[in-house]
Amino acid sequence: MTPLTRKQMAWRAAQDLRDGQYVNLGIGMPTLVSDYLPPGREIVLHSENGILGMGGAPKQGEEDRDLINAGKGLATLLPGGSFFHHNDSFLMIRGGHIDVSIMGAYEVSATGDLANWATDGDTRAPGVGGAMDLAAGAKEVRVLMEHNGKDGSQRIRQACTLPLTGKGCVTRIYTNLAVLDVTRDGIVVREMIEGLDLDALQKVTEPKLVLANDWKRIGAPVLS
Amino acid sequence: MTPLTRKQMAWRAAQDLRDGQYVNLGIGMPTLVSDYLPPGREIVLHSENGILGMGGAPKQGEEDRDLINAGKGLATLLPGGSFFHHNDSFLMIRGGHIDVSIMGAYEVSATGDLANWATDGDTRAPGVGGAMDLAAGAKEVRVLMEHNGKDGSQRIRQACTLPLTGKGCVTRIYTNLAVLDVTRDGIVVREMIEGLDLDALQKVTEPKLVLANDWKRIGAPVLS
Amino acid sequence: MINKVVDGFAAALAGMKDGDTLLCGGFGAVGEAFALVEAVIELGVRDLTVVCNNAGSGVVGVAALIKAGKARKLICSYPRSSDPQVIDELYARRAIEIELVPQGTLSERMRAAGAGIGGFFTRAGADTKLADGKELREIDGKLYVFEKPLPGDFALIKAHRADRWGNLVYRKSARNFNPVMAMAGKTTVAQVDEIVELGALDPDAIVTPSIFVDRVVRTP
Amino acid sequence: MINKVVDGFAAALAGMKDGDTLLCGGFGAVGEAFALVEAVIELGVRDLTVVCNNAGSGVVGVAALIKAGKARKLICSYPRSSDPQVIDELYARRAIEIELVPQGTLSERMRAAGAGIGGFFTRAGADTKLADGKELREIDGKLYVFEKPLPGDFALIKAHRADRWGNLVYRKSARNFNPVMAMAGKTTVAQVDEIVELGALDPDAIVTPSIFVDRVVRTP
Repeated sequence: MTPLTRKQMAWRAAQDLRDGQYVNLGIGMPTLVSDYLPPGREIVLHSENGILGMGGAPKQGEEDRDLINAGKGLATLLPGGSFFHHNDSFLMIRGGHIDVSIMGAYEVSATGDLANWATDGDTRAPGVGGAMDLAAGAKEVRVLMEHNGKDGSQRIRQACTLPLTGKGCVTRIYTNLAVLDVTRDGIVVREMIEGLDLDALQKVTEPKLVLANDWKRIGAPVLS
Repeated sequence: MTPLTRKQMAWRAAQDLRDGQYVNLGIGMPTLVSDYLPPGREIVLHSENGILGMGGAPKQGEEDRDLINAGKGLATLLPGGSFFHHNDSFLMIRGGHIDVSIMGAYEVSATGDLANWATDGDTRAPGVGGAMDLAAGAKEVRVLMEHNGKDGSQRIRQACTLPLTGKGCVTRIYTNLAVLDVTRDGIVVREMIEGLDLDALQKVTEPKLVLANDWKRIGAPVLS
Repeated sequence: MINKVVDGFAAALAGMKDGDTLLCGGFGAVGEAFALVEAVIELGVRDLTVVCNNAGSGVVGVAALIKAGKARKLICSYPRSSDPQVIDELYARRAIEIELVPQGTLSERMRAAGAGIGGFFTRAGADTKLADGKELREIDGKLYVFEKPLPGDFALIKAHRADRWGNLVYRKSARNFNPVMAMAGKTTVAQVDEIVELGALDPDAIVTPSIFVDRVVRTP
Repeated sequence: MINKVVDGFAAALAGMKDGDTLLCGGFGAVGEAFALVEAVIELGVRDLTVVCNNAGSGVVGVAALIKAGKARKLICSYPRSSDPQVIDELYARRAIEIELVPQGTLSERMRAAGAGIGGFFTRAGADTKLADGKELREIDGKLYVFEKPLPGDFALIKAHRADRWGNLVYRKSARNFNPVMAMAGKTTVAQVDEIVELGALDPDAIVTPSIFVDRVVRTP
């Protein structure tokens, strides 16, 4: 049993994005999703700092210091892209215009609560960025995170233990072990990696899991 | 004693506008003010439909159907002018960015209340336009109106009898007889037309008038 | 591939139903999507609520829609534009309900709907009878009135140029209410003069980014 | 004649005083008026409140101002941008107060200040501890938090081009917070790369109309 790599997790999240969707990718692992957008689909990436139609990193020699993504890395713009100010950018987010937000998380609860901005015992200044706006406003919030903490701690929880970003907003979770949906009937397992069964997944997951009738294996390609 | 013409009233209001001010002119008589802006001053006219730096009517052959003023007449744009959407236009108005609003009125009270949108017994659909936003948001609201109604009725009132547009917003009134300031001490007469004295003016004005020590005659030119 | 350009007004207006709220752009006769709005008449939908700064001029566009008896209610700031013959006649016999809203509040209520704002306090009209029955609040010594979002089922707007993603630019004062209505429409349809190649519009000068636009139709 | 172009930073910052609130544009290191913000240090004003999405990167611009001990308080959404060495050090010894605001709320509060809005309800953060002590309201079954306007005594912004009236255009993602801060500053000062002739900027493509700008200063 081999857990997915970060790139494979990003790949898996990318496969669910549909042609024509407007998608915001959070900083950190979600940014990798842009590397695996399925060919043939036009997916419009929104960046909170006032960009629609954001492309990937620039080729050497084509860098523009005035064109960065939300993680402050250099970016590019696709034909059809546009620039606008921060207020319009968050109007898009809060107003329900973003189809899918993919964010990282520390914890997600059985009812879709999201905790991804503050940890216990962090001595640095706290930062929230646009996470609460996205949690409140995106049509769908999907989370991309390791199934468990480095110390083996639970991250899919009955109830979040860390400060909330938003309540009941997460609809789907992509981890290195599984794809899970947050539903009224609880956390439903849609996909698992090769070699994993429900019992093994349940052992590392706090809330009671429900296996979907049509569950399947995640067929992620090898990505270097 | 000759009351000012509409053009002379507009001329008088124009003389108080200072270089660099952002000014909104209401529909009707206030629109005439733009014809008498003192030479040598750059006064930036704001039009509620999304224009700054509006110029006068176009020359024949230079009309553009997409460029109109608030009264729906054809207009022009000065160098330095800009177009923006309605929401930014009223952000400017409400947010205190307009230095001077000059509006017509049915009535102004001794405390600067303004009534200029609804009359008694009008059977047509009521219209308010941007008057309430201007009354609430412009740094200064000045009124340009005939001193009395056609039937001799009072228009500068102790208290307005018609539905209000805004409370305590009017600072100066230009009529065909006088220039009056609304102050904490009441209505102060700053200027009167040739041949008029305070007693005569008081007779056609409901609130008690105060004559300014430095009052003077309105020296309006003949305008055709 | 994203292609929001549709062929003809029937496709542009698909899904409109009785009782819908339509946000119709334009100030006076400028920046109104005349042909698109008139195409609504052919659909046979009724009991519409029409949001429009004026009430149409003459007998075209919004005025034609109202004259055809399709609108139950009009939300506007100034139904007295040039040649308001249609609204005057209907209003005189109380055949249409009018909700009068200060012009800035009308715009701001639509922006709030598009921006996920649950409501806001404005000074405009707080001292007046247009605030009757509304929540008032004194903030820093001044009186404000609480105003609610005004969303539309459809926004029917007019722009100058569009690309297939739905990015829009406008000409001069024909911009007016169109960008804010684009934000507030559940389905936003733009009637445009010209459709250009993707990438032809300057990304720094696009006024309505594509995310606000669902369908684009060319002026016939 | 209107000429908002001033010569040098002393003239650009004239009138700033102890305790003022400064709105500083930029997202990460892009679109920040580095030189203009650093010139504040020389003025000798203190106890400033600095509003800025991040807390500066490295030791330039806003980071330099904070490092110099001029700021009593920082209002921001994400003081953890690349290289947040200055804010981390000050925060560790509690030498600066931080008010953390969701990014969209930060922007919307400034817009409200510029727009004459007395306050608004947003869903962002309503379910979280950032809403502690704030007014909550359920609207259409969802929880909203009431947020107040955030005006600045000065807005210190960065633009690409300006004319002598103060019209501004920006380059790409360097636009970010600058236009909304321009609206919210009592005195708005724009540091620009280039000053062009009046009329040279396309009136349909001006992003910040001149009315929001008080002074323009060229990047040295």
